[in-house]
Amino acid sequence: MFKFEEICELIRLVGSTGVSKVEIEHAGSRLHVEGAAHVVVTPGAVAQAGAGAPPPAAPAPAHGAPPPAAAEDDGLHAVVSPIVGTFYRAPNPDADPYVKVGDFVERGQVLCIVEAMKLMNEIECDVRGTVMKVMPENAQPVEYGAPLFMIRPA
Amino acid sequence: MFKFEEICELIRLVGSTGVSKVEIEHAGSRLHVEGAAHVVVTPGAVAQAGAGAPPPAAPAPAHGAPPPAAAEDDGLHAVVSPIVGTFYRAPNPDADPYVKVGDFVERGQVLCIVEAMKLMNEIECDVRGTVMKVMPENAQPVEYGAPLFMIRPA
Amino acid sequence: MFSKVLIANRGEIAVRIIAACRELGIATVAVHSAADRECLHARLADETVCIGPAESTGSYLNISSVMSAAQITGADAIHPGYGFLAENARFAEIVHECGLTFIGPPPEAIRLMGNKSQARRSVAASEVPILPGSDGPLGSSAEALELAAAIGYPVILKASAGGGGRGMRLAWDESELQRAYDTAWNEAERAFGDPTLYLEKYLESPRHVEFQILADRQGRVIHLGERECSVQRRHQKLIEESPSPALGPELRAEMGKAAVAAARAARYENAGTVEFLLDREGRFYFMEMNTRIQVEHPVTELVTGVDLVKEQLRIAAGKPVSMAKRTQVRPHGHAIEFRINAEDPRTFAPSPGRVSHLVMPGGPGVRVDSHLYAGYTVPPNYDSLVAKLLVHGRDRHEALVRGRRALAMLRVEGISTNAEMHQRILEDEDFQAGRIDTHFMERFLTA
Amino acid sequence: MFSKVLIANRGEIAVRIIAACRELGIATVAVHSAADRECLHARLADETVCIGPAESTGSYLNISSVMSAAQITGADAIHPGYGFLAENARFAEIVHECGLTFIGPPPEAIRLMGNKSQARRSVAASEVPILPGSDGPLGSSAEALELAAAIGYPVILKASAGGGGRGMRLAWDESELQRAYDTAWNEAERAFGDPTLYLEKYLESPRHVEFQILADRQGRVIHLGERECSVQRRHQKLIEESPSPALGPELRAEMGKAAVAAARAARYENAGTVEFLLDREGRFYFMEMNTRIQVEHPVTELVTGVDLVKEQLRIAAGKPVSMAKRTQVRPHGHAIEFRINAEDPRTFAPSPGRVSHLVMPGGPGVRVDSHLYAGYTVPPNYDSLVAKLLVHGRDRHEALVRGRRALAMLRVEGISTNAEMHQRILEDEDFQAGRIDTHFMERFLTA
Repeated sequence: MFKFEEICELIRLVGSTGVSKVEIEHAGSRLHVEGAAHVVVTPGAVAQAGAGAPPPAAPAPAHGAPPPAAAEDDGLHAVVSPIVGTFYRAPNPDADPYVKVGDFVERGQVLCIVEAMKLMNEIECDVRGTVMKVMPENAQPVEYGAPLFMIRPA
Repeated sequence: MFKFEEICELIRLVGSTGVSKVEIEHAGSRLHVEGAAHVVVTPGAVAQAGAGAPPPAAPAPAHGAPPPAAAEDDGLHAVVSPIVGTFYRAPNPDADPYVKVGDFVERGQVLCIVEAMKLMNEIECDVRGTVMKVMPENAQPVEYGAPLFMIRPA
Repeated sequence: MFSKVLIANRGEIAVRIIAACRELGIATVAVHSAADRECLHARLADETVCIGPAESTGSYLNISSVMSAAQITGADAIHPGYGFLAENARFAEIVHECGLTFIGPPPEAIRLMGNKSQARRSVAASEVPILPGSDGPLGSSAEALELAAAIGYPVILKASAGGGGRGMRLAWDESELQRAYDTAWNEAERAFGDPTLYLEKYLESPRHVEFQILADRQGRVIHLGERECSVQRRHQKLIEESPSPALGPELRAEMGKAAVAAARAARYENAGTVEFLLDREGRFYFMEMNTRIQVEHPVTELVTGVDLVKEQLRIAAGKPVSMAKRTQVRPHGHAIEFRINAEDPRTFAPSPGRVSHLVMPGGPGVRVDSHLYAGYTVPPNYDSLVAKLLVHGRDRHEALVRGRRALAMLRVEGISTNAEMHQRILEDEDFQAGRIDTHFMERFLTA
Repeated sequence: MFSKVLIANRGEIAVRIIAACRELGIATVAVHSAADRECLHARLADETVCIGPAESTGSYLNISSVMSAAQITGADAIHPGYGFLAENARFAEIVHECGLTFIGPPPEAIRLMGNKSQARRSVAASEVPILPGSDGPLGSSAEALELAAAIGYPVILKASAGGGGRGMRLAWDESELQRAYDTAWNEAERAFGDPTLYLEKYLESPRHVEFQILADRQGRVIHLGERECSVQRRHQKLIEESPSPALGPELRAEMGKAAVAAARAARYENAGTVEFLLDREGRFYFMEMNTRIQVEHPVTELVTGVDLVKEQLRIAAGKPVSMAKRTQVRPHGHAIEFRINAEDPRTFAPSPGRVSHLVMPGGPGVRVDSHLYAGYTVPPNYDSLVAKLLVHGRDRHEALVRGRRALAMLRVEGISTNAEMHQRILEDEDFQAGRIDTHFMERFLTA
């Protein structure tokens, strides 16, 4: 069907012209674009194009928290903050961090602390794999749903 | 199906014309574009035209006046009112109409009168052909741009 | 004055509070649920914090999340708006314990007025008229039957911890009361975790008339006149206006005095509302006191020119109310509020969804408080109130015709609203004549 | 009262007039050009007629089309709004000749006040102060030089038929005046078809202060206070407010009396505006009278509570003004209007296009008069004014902070506007202190 760039161009057009919806089906492929708030591209159309990748996630708001469901990147799994609070990598200022990039972590292993209302909430890993990235800085405030660690599942 | 540029052009057209939806199916392919407003589209015209045809006319508002430029239908030519006023088919109530459906008319021939401010404005034909349809009723008010006669050009 | 206020609410009232803060030069923090990223309050505030999932129990009702958000943003005060945590005395206490200011009354006043039977007793001691009924919570159904026999039927049972019609039962005779007692007890237990009931004489066709109060730390308590709120459906107000078509200057002065006395009885501070029932003979009875800013506060703002939310902020910061006395409040004209709900006009079921087209009315004497914008998706998780359309005219007649034209100019597409029902109410003869009571909507909807 | 009014205008003022008609129960006919099918006035009116192509000469300025539209719809009166045909005396005459009512002053008053040198002479006869200058049109450049020598430089040449700065030339000495005379004469000839000029003493830093007038057929003439309009760029007003920071009660009374005298001199009827120049010593001089509703009329509506467009309709229908005398107009608070133009904030070039996102501010003390909605395409053919954002506060300070927060809450995407420039003006120390004159914007833009 189309090349990825062409689909992007179509989407841009939908957005800028105020068109509310575009659907294209061709030889088993189908492209569907809705204007204004929702831009939805069904993967089929793009995947066939070969070079295509899905459109990137919505940009991160002020505190770095995309919606939990969207917190995935290249097959990585995001461990997100279940509460609002302050992120700490270690149990106390003098201690070593719970985990570092490259560490292999087990499901249920403590990864960090999010402090809220003077309570130290230990955040456990919900997947088994390798820590690829630590998202917030130490002592940085985090929102509900903010990604804390990116893990490559084993 | 269509070339990419042709689809872009269609989308741009939908956005700028305020058409609400365009659906195109062609040899197993299908294109569907929805705009912002609520305007009905005849799919036939586009499918027939094959590629990149302009979207068909918007439906008539209260006083029956689509934009002058869009006043075409199945190759017919619309003679539109150049002024606001009252439409009369004959020079006076006892006279015969200037033209009837089926008449062959010449460029410059008077087709009707549009009365505005007590002035009887004779409306001349701007094409040579056969009168296929008389749009307003006799003595009906017409807007600027309202279609008066549909002519099949010779 | 505060340097940064966190707003523990959403939608139109959060936008309203942001406006007040901005006018006082105070920075704002909006908290929002995961469903409210695109809600206008989150778009307009200086800072935002996502505090939990769409369900309000995990977000807007989650005290710990709200307080953490205040902590990480360094807010020095919290405005609760209405609903959610606004009348939660424990929340107000926690805010104070954390060293922040709660923009509202002291926790004790919230607690006292939250317990309806206690509130009744307390204001009665200050000679505020109350309906004949129980002098505190009822001990048993036998006590209820005895009391009802003494004051005469019909009577109404209400939950001490109540609100919104739950735990409330009407009885026209002994057998109804006998049955109603257990039902109401169980309902109150389930709804509020407190089954205690009290009993009052039931007024058959009262008006709901409430007075706006401002009280400061310096001990000044003034009222800003009344709001007529009789147009309700299932205890949900739909249209409010000021002045009430039923009040003359004398009755207004008398009721206003009682409202001030009720606020003093609660050692009240900040903005509050004293609700009365008013019967056809001009007798009025204390119903309850709402210890928060009301949805319908703009009605009073339009006729008095006083910005009530700015007054709330000033009072909470220890400043006196900006009008030294009642005589400095000079109401002018007539104001009406129409609550625009996202709901099916026939079934009253909520109508969430994406607003595809929007035209808000403007021009003279029109005020809109809303979080709507074209492209916004109304989530299904919260209240259906999406806009408050207010009109102000030189007199009631001008307000009515202005209401009609403003509603006609309002265009909302993509969701259903009750705007057309408001238009029909405006055409109702009784409404036009000001002949309204709390049963007006029942009659209107069955007519 | 009229049964159907045709509105010979577009955009926000047409929407404003529809609102007034609806409140009086009058049906409305919107006329529109082919480019304005989706303009809000065409969407909100009861009936619409397309009267011509996008170019206003063929549509909104086409008297024959407008009259035909009135004829085919059966309208019994025409409201011209401002601009277009509003100050065309011939149009007013034609409306009357066709048996319809022109909602505005008599053609004679329009004609008299349209000729600036005649207007000057006529009000001077009623002892309204005018600037020293020519007693009628100048005969020659020699006469101009002689007069200038007598009254002293600087002087200004103006076209009798003028307006909007065309045919206007400033001269600081004899040689400048000599050159300016021919240039101005030619410019006036080209712009108005009438080359006659008059000459006035030039005030170096005056304020522009205008008074709103209402005059009825019963001979009553009242004023509704002033509007300070000194914030202008190239004779285009940008911000207007009432009351003027420069006026006390005595000066206001004196100027109001002069404004009423000027209106009486013109045998005026309906709403009108008398413009004055005010110097630093508190001396004021008649500049001109605008024989129509002004763009900035809502400023007066906010402080007086009077609906000026409804008054226009009432007066045109032969009814008296609804306030018996000036003392019944009780202004309260302070109002400011910000004109939101669709223009490039740096170059001031028009910025037409599609509005992709729109949030209009609401809440207390905010009024919006606009024809914008999300999805609307601002056509390139007309005026760049797309919204009037007005604020009302208890005093000037509250109006200023409210203006700041309302502008901050305004969101317009898809087109550029001057909203941010208004924010910067609000931060200007001189503006905040009310130290403004007609050169304020020049200083502001070069600072």
